[in-house]
Amino acid sequence: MNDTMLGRFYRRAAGLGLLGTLGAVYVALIGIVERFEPRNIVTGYLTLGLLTAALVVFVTAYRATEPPHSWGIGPPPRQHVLGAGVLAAVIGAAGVALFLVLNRALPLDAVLVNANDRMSEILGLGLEFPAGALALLGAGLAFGVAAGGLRLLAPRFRGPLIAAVVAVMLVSLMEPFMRVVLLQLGQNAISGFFYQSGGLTVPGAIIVAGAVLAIGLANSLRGEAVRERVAEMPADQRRGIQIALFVVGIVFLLVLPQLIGSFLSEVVGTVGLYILMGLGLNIVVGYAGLLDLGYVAFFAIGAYATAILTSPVSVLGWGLSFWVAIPIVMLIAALSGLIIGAPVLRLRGDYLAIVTLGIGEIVRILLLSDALRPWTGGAQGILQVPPPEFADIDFFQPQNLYYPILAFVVLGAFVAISLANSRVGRAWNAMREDEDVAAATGINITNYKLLAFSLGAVFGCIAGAFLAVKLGSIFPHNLNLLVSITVLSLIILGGMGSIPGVIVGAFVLVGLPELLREFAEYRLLIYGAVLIVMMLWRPEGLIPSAQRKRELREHEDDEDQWAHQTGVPTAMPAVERPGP
Amino acid sequence: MRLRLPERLSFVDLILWGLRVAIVVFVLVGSYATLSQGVLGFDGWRTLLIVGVAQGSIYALIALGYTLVYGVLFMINFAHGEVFMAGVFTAFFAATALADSGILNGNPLFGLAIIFAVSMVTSMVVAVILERVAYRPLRRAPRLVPLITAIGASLFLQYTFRSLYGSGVRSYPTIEILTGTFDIAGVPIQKTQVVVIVSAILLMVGLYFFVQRTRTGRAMRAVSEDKDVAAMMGINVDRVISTTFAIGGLLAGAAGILYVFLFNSVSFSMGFLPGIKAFTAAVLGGIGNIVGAMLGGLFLGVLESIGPFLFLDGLGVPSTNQLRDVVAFTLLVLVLIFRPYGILGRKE
Amino acid sequence: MPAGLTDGVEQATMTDAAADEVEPTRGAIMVVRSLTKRFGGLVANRNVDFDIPQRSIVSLIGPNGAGKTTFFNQLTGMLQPTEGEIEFNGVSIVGLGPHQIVELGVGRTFQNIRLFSDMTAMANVMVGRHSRMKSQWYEAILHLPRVREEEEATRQRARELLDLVGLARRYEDESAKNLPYGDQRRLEIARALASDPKLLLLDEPTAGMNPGETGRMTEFIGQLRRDLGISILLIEHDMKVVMGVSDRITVLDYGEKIAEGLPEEIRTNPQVIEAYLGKQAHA
Amino acid sequence: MQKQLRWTAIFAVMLLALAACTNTGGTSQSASGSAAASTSASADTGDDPEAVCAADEFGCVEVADGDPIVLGTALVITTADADLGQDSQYGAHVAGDLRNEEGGVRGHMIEWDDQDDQCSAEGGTTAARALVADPQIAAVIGTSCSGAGVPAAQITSEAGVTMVSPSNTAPSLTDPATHEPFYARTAHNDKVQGAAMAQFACEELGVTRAATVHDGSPYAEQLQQVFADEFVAQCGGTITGQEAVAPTDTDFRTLLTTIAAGDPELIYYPIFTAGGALMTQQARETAGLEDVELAGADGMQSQTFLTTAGAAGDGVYTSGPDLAFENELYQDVFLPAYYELCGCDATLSVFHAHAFDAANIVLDAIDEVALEGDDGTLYIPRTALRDAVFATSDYEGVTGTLTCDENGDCADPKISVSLIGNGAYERIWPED
Repeated sequence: MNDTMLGRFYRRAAGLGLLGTLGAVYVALIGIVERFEPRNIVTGYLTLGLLTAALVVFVTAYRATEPPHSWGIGPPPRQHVLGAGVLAAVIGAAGVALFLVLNRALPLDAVLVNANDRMSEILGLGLEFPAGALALLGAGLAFGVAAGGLRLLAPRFRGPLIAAVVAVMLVSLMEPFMRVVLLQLGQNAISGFFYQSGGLTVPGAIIVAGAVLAIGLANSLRGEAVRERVAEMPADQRRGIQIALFVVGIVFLLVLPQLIGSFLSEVVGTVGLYILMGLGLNIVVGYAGLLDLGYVAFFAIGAYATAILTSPVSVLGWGLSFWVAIPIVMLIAALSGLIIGAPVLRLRGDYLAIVTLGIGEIVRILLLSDALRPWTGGAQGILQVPPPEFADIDFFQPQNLYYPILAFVVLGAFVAISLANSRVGRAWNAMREDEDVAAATGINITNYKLLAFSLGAVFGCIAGAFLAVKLGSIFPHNLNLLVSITVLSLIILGGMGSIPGVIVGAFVLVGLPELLREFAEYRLLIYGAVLIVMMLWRPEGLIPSAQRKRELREHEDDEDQWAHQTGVPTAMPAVERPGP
Repeated sequence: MRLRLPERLSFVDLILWGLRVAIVVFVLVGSYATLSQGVLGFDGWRTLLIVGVAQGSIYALIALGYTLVYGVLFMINFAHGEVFMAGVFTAFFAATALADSGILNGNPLFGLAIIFAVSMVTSMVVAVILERVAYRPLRRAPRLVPLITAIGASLFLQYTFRSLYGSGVRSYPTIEILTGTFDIAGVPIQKTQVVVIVSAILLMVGLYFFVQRTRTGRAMRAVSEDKDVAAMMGINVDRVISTTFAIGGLLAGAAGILYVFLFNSVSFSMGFLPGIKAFTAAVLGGIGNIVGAMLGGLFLGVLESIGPFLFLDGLGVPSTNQLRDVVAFTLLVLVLIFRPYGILGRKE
Repeated sequence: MPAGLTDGVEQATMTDAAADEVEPTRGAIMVVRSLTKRFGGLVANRNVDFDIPQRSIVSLIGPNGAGKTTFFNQLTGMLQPTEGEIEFNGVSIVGLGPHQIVELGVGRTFQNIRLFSDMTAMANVMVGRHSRMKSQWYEAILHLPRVREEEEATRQRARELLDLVGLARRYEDESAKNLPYGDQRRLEIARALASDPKLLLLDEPTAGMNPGETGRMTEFIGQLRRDLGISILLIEHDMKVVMGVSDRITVLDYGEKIAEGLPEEIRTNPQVIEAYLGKQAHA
Repeated sequence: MQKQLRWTAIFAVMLLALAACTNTGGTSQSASGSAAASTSASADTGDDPEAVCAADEFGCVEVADGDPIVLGTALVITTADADLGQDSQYGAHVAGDLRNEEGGVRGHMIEWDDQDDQCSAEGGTTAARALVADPQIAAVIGTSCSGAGVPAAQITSEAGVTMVSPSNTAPSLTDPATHEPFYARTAHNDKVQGAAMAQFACEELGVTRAATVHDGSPYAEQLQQVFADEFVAQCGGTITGQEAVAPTDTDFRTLLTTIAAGDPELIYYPIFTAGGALMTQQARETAGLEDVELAGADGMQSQTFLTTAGAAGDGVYTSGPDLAFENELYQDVFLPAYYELCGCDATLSVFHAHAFDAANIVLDAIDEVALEGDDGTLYIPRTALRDAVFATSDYEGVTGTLTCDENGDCADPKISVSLIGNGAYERIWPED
């Protein structure tokens, strides 16, 4: 390892250190440090606010210890790995300390709302000025050594260690969920032992970390052997395990609402609505490749159609039962999908995105407008939407409304999977890759786009119908663009075209903010970040469908980039170049 | 041999034709009904026209950012509305500081110069960072990927500035020299409106000559023709794209200050709707065409201020002003369906 | 030639009408009358008359930029002619979309291979068979037995075609983009054959191939006509291939048809030589 | 993939079967629909807590000895209207703090569980569910926005949790046909405020032609409709136009020009601060509206309106709750505690006093109906608590003398009109 390589390695570490500072200061200035402070991770010792800033510095330091791709000749010697980690972490911490000095000197909080003393106090580890800065440098040193040490650990140990730390954070964040569940099960003692004022107690944290560490070590040491044994197990025995797992899964899903009480059932119900919409948009964006930013239009049409059909005080006043209204709403959905889809489906990419966004806004404004007030109730919305009736079950209770939502989610997943594996699914795949060639192999592009659009509309409208029934009243104000972007974010996070991806995406992006109120304020900031990071780091999503993984894994097979390039771009309609 | 008449007029064509006829009939009948009622006098319509032209020139300025970026990347920078917001929201603090210290009204030209500078530089920096972090790594990715990043960037910037500067709506201090009206040919026009229209035209002419006459301008046009060939001609494509974003940012920053002259309200979410409308203007004029962006902007501004009342009031539609965005978005949908290449573009 | 081809692959099922004997009969499968295509000022094709007799192999040659691919794209519906008429089996196809023309029985390949690169080789061929399948989207949702049978039949037919074009069995589930260049060419032909075309349009099938592969491809084209009884229209630059396999050759230059006839006549035709080799060749 | 399909199919069948026979007993709350208010049964069973609680349809809140009495709040503390909710929250907390200084209620300290109603139906539902799920919550102060109030009232009433709103003004919430039994409010009904401004316009300003503008919010749309109806009914005026804007709009010149064409003498735009300030500025610049009176409602009564509207704000009339409470409880006791709690020097919005009164009414009711168990546990029967709140009459609150009717309207309908002059709201009507 000659000097220039070493020089470059350390320069890169310094750069990452600065990035760490910028990240930590950014997290502080947008108020996350201050807002998350009250939530304890380990009560008395570690709070979420401080943890987020520290995590940014630690991650950049850990990144600094990793040799760049082009390194090639094996890992750098041990002392340099540690050196790079320490350099990055110390620079990061020093930068934060410098910012604290700056914040004391200049009246930053006149401009930046969150640059107040409370934030400085937290970042300064609660100590007065000079001591705080020194403490920060010390913490930086410690982080550097930890980052370097972690890098030098054999992967067998590193994996479980990281898993243990992440587990402690997750179990602590799940406190509101776990506390209610344990309360419901009458296990106050356990809840008292593990949790205290919003975070894990020290013994609780140690137990969780220890357990995960043990499982991790066991897995990495003898995991291979276990997996082989399972593999050579005779088919029917393996099938037995599968059935057992499946039954356990069903029972859990059916018992869940009784387990978690009415508030969490409400949250799970909302997540269910977004899964339904995710499944619908997944067909439009994931399968057919049509970027639709106006998906809220169908959500709104479904909600209003149901409200008008079932509410006794609506313009029709028919007061139909929910189960009679649903098929009518699905018909209206398919029709609106065709009418909205037909004129716009010849557009591609950016143009289709912006047109659908426009249509979404048109629908929202019309529903809100005085012009349509006789039919849609204008700003007053539509009230008294009765819950569905079935064998005198009170479906206004979230625990009971959970079951019909679950039924439609399962039905939706079944339809989506069936279509994906059929002739229709293949046609959509082909269309998404190269529309002109798909036409040349006999696929009627317009019809298949309309099919995807209408199916998406039906899913959206059913979700809208359940929204109307869940709230008991419908107002136009929250049926706006942010709903479309939320649904888009959850299928991007989960993985475009992947059904399990939609479900995971919905729980993370819709469930979490409902549970943790601190996140609620940063929900949209996080969605924006998710869209950017996912596209840069893992475009195929967390749980990619096999098809999508091949498609978006560009940089692996670099050599055929050129082949990919020569293909005729399917991008824009032929347009005139700028300039006369 | 199965002889099947090829279906000429498919289902989609039917709907498109129906749409064309419906729109034309609707506009004619609506306008006739409103004009025949004669509620709004001549000078009423003139005021609406002036307001429309002033608003339209702001859309045009922002639209230039879309057109420039589209020219080199063939991608719509969804976050351009936020670049516009970033500049003018940051310059608010400069303006209040200048007003408190009495410089703004004491020496207005100098004060205004500083405010413009702060807004334009901030927007430029945000635009360049945005391109470097979010768009450059994805230049070779499939079509959908950079588009989704742009939507993410738009949200991220919006809510970052909300957390940084607070969620409240603020307003700039009043600038004495800009209050009151000019009398042009006997017609009293707000000073702010005149300043906005004149500055917009100057900036656009400046940009036009920059792109046509200067070396960087030529490089930008080369990159927009073909990135790979331009690279072989020794043009540093990355730097040219970065410059394009920078220029788009500068123009958006200037447009921000002009916007505040007309509507004195600043908030983290002020950029999104004007951004979408500016995109409509860019497409209306012929995406990628600078003169087109100006024409598109003016047309949209006027249509948005005159349209709702002209088309709907005669038909007895209540609160027509509430439907102004419906008119703007309907125009966007119609343009993209029937004439995606815009007024000045040619169908190839 | 891959084994699969020679030892008696059973006669491909002719989906439509008369299964007449091997020799080309009179009566054209496709007739083109005074076809003109203008892009603004540029005239790519100027009233070209052209016909493809049943079960014949016709080649279309001409220098680069002569308007061959533009002509090709109009036959397959990718472009609409400015003037002129195109009839396929007596039916006018002007104004039809590409998918309708495929349904009538015209299959095609592309000059620079355009496969569905991230779909498997098998999936590519199954998509090729799309226009011949009947199962609707609601039948797929209801999982009717008919759907499963059709899928199985399609998979079986696709496997036959992959064997026909000599694609090794191990490539079946491989992504199209990972196949070697020659095999990608064959896959594209297999995909075109999947819609049981009566007329196959090949756009420079031997481009970028070494002499060995070119020879095999030429032999394969001849054998396609013999075994499957389909007509073939060929755009090709390699004179050896053109001369070797064509029943008739048509020459385009600057968008106009300057010569048409048997391979021998075209080889010695002064106008053709001049078009290809330019004026000084004569001196 | 085929295997995955079979599992989902089997699962769907099992699910439908089970959904059919779900027993309703699973939930702790009684499954009956919106329970009609059953009269409190505590009278005849004397003060034996177990019997009273058993007789009460929704049971009791049991507060062990030494534990605090927990009240919930469901107010808008995020989104653009955060000032409105935060202001009410401080008002309620001040009431709790004052009680705690005197040793709390029956020796139990008062604590709060603050939820966010996000000023939307979804937010109101989530907040109400969260509070109802916690059996320790005795009563709720909320919601801020009427849109959130509609679903929240239904959820709290089904669970027998009394909810008193400081700022819901939509008439439908206390309309006999749609009133939820456990819902009351100390904010005035929009019908009152709209009618008051109409009366002021007719009698004081002698205006006969008016135009109205709303911003699409239930609050503003309701107010302008009541104003228009009263203006025509009460003093035979003519409404020259009813228009609407979007809360995000910034260009009002187009709208003002079309309104000017109908030449009204007064424009009533009861919208929120952001739009209101811009509209006021642009109205002063519009040709034809030079001498038109401008009038708004309590949505515009805030410090930010004065600063953003600037000079254009002078001469604008705004209606709102009669804030000139001279009584010393508001000036010397409430305001200092409020400023100390919020760390600010001006009230954020207008409904803090209403929240203060709402909290006090609830705390007094708890004090009245609570029963002491022999082991020191305090039992608060839910239906008795509700009845005590609804029985409030001539309560000397900060917002006036409050009397609750059987539909939950407890506000003292004192509406005043203020004129903006040299940077402040001066109360000018009614004179008394």
